Amino acid sequence: MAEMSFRDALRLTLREELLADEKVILMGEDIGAYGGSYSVTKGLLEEFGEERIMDTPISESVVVGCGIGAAMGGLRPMVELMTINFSLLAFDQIVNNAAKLSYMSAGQISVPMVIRMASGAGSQLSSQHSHSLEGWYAHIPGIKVAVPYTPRDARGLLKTAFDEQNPVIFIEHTALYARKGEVPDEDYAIPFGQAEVIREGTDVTLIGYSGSVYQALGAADILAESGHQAEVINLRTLRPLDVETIIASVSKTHRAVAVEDDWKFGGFAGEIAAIIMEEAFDELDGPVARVCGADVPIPYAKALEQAALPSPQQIADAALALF
Amino acid sequence: MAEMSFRDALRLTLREELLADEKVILMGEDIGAYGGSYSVTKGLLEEFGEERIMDTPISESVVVGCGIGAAMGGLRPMVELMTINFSLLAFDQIVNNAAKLSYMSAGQISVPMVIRMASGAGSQLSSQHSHSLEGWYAHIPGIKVAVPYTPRDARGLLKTAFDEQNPVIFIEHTALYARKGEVPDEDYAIPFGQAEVIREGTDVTLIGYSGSVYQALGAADILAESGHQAEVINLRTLRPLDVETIIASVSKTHRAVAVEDDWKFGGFAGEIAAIIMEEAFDELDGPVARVCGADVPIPYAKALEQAALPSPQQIADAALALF
Amino acid sequence: MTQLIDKPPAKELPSDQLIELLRKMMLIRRFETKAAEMYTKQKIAGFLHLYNGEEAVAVGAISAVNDDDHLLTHYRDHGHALARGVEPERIMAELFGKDTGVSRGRGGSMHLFDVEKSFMGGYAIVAGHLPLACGIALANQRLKNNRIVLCIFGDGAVNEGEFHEALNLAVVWKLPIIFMCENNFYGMGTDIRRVSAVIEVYKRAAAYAMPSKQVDGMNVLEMYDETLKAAERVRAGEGPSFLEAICFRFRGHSMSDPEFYRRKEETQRWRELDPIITFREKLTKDGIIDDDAFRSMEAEIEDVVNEAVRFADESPDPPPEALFTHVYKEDA
Amino acid sequence: MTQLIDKPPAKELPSDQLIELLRKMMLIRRFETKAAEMYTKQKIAGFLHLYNGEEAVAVGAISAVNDDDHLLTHYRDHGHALARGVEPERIMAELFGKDTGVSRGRGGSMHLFDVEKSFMGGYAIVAGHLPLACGIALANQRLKNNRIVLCIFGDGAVNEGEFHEALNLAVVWKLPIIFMCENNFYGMGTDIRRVSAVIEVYKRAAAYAMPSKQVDGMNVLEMYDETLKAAERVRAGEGPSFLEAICFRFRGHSMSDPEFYRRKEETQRWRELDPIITFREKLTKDGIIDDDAFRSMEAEIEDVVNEAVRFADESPDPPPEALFTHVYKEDA
Ligand SMILES: Cc1ncc(C[n+]2csc(CCOP(=O)(O)OP(=O)(O)O)c2C)c(N)n1
Ligand SMILES: Cc1ncc(C[n+]2csc(CCOP(=O)(O)OP(=O)(O)O)c2C)c(N)n1
Ligand SMILES: [Mg+2]
Ligand SMILES: [Mg+2]
Repeated sequence: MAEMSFRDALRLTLREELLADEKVILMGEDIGAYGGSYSVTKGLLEEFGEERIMDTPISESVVVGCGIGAAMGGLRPMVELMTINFSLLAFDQIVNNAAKLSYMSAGQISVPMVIRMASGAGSQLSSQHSHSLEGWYAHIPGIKVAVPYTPRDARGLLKTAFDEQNPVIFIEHTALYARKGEVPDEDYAIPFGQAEVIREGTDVTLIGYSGSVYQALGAADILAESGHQAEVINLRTLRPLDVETIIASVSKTHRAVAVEDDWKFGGFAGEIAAIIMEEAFDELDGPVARVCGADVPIPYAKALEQAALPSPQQIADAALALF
Repeated sequence: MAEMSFRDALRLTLREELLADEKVILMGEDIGAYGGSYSVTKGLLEEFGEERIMDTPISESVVVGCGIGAAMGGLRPMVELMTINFSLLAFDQIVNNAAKLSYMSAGQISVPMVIRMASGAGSQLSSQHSHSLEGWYAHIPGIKVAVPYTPRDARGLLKTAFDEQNPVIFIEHTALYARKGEVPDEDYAIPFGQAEVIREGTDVTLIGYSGSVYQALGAADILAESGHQAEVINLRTLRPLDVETIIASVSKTHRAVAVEDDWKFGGFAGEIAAIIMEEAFDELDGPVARVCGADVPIPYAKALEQAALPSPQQIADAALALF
Repeated sequence: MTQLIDKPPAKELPSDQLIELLRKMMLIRRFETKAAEMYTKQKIAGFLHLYNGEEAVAVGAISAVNDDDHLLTHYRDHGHALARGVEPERIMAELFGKDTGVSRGRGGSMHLFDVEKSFMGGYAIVAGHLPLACGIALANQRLKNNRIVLCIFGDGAVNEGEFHEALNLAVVWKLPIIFMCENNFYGMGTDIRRVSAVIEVYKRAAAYAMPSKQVDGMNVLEMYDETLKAAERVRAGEGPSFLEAICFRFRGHSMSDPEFYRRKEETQRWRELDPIITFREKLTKDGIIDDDAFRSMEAEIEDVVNEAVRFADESPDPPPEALFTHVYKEDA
Repeated sequence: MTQLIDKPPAKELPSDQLIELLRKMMLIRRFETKAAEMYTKQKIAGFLHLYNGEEAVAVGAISAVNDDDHLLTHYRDHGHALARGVEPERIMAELFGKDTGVSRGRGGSMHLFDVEKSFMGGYAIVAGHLPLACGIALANQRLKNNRIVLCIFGDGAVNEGEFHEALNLAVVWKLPIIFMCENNFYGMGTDIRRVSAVIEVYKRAAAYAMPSKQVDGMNVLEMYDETLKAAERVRAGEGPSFLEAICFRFRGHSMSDPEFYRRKEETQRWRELDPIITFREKLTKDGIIDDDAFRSMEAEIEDVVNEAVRFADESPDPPPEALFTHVYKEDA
């Protein structure tokens, strides 16, 4: 086991993929000369050259579309979209082409590509730069959505993403890049659709993904103080979703809180709540609670921004209300 | 009361708004010379001229952004986006500008505009032309989302949309345009956030919006045959959502089915289910059921397409499973 | 048309190849007239956009590139698919929504796909396929497979942001693509003069320093020749080229278009330039085809189209379980 | 600068107006140096993009239009706001995230708004404000209020689809807008030469038949003059104009940029063209300002900036309930 940052775990994996298969190319704004806006691709241009590490114009739609086409044409592209905020400009390409070409062509076409993007608020970037829209991607049949939390996840899920024959949206919370964790030395992959029980407990299930797992773990600490053992689930992928692990946990704890940074209304936490109700209604001692971002655009001022995001205390309070 | 089609109710209202306020302008692809791809704006160019009824290039992003700017500059624009499928190309403008300018400017700016778009599947237009993404719009704080079902709704909600000081996404299911219904003769408006109990019942609540209300009503007929009285709710707006009417009904019936054409996973029906659980957990005799579109891109072939969309029978079956 | 290895310019094309160009145009015309009939009979549903009048563009251009060059086009795609040699019966079956259709009934008229023939699809989001064309061209460039991309779209696509982004990227990366705009002067009911700052579409390529040219889209040989020249440049690694084919659709935008937005006289003037009639006249004058040969070709095409309808009609619907396959690759 | 009714060309500007141009550039420079310091002290967070080196563009251009002409710009917006006359203390308070900030702490550096001064905002989605500029211009056109729009963006914005869509629409509808590209040769770490098919940005306006010109963005008087000319055309109803201001940012893209992507010498060469130093030299040579006057102006600016920091520092945070206001208009 080596201890490394989330960012380094991603870079290590990208580098391995580049070495393993010369059809792998990386495209994106400022991934080359600048080293990536979150330094994930730093050094790769120097090692692999401009044919493999391609800086693009600021043209999100054609960059994603070009990635899809490159996949159709036999390459193995990874497109970095800098942040999820800018992915809105490429939404049509993702929804109407990446997700649908296999189906519409009855399997004649497949789109093996990875689209990476940073997500999340918390750095005072104000409303246009603070989205968490994972749930929107999860809604689309034809794509898969990975949302790593640990450096171990980052590496293991990215590996799987590159093995996929389908378009994968790979979302990285900016608060995670610098965080460190153990990463196995040997080659490994984490299959899609397998959530991790990151903390075991018996009294309430806290369900998070990406950055929000951190808040959920914080809430578990708070709950432990008042004698409640929370089980914390790190979903790892939203599509496919590991319903089994969720239901197994809730069947044990009989209480659940779904956590996410994104707006609650019409968000993915509602899906989690609805699925738990559908699959384990009789196991529930109370409604599945949701702790999500406030229903406002994210403001710049620190105190306001923090108040807009789910906190461990809010999660713990929501859990306690179930007892 | 006059009997008129959904389409005519919309046109009548647009015409009134154009007559009442010369700041009202209509913009969109083919709304003028062509008469609107669903004939909603037919005849308006002839009556109001090119300064008021503006045919645009096929440039969704600038058309929506131009509407936002026109609203900022003191006009009262209505933008027609032809269909919700093409609205993906204007998503950034809607999410990052229309929805956020009031907030980011601390109220210095407001964006009084209406964005109309046709939605839904059912006419064999295949995957890229058959979206129902109402739930995505409902997710965004800063905008409001109207989803009329009857001609009466169409007129009353559009009227309110034009009275709003905020951006309103106004979504029209293509299957509704030709349907007729009673529309009051007098001037009226339907406030946002007031659902309609379109059929009263005591045994189960069926919740739909836009085109799916039709399927829900069909299901109520089927259920009546087996002696179950279904109450059917026509939501009318998704944001704001009339939670009160939903909860009042479920508190009476103790059973609920949420219906929508859109994909179930991560969709708006999950929000309805989650809210009912949160607000009326103890009233529920069973889990809130969801009947939605199949988790696939919509195919062209008629039988396949029909199988992908929620049917009255499916809804009735889901309801019966709750007894 | 059996593929010629080094394609000659139009004036050196052997007679059988010239006749083949005529035959393809006639096949497209007849196929679509039949499709329109089938639409009226409700054998075909959804949108049906006819290529009627524009046949010379597809046939000229597509004959000038290699059979394994990638072809992408918009929703008005029957002509392109037929010109590429996709079987009429499999296209008709697709329009009928049958399991034997090229897209097995999932795509319909707007989404024909035949990847084996490098026909990479018809796309229904205006300009949405231009980015894909860039990507396929990038793959070709990297794989050094000598294949280029022919990407076809309408004048309406020219004002979409993706048009701009794609042209810029193609030049910056010197991608092997021919961008071909079918300028038929209308995007649905919108006259290009009312929505485009510069109506000579080929001039817009100047913003990307891309070689570009206007071509007579009613003349199959000119289409062939200019495409051939562009293809040579592109294949030689000189980067993308742009062609604007001036043409006209004789019928409405789709089957439901009453054409209020244009005068009958305008259409009539263009009908006089009908690419099939004029090319037949030329071949007759040049002694390459006579009336008998023409009539027997017509009859043969009639059979092909009738056979396509029969095939489509008798083919099975997709099985119910097809609804859930191919959403992902492993489902196949 | 009190507004002149009919603005004279640069060579006729009275001395006090010339000095005012210098003062504004100096204010921007000093304000931002202080902001950078405050960023290091963590009084300011988020992204902070300095305009250092580009002051002549904002000051020259914005002085040439009327105070009630609408101004929209990108996230690198301090210079534009100051040039428009937004109070330094309210901008600094915004950077500090305070309730007294121009956007009451919601926007931060990238989203300054002062609608009373027709400063319609800084926008953080590259090219996302160009469509808004079209809309405001459309409103001005319809309301016949004699106001035009000045829309400023970077060279990086030029390859976005919205750039293309906006320029086309503006020409088609003859909208009263000046599109002004600040070409500082880099979009973050990306050299324009690596991502743009045509690097003389003004040439791209040819695709829309829009009058366009390259201007020396290091020269405040040239910026003023060319903007003035463009504004006259635009105000006269001749439709949009395009200006490309050649300039350079002396510092990194944002505070966190280590500038690996360019050589120090390149920046050094541009620093020698510093618009403040060269303009001060010119004014000195022309006998319009002497060293004493300059130094007292410097001292006055120092006070203004220090006062802005004090004001910002002592201002209250937004109240917690501010989180939920102004999401919708009726919340106000
Ligand atoms: C992004 C998008 N916007 C709008 C439409 C609706 N639409 C379908 S075809 C069409 C006109 C396209 O015209 P053109 O590109 O000139 O092609 P033509 O139909 O003339 O062959 C429009 C507006 C669409 N399919 N996609
Ligand atoms: C749509 C979008 N894509 C990417 C970004 C990230 N980004 C912020 S600034 C920038 C560079 C813009 O460069 P330019 O327009 O030249 O302005 P400059 O910073 O040089 O003033 C990029 C890529 C963004 N904000 N918006
Ligand atoms: Mg056209
Ligand atoms: Mg720049």
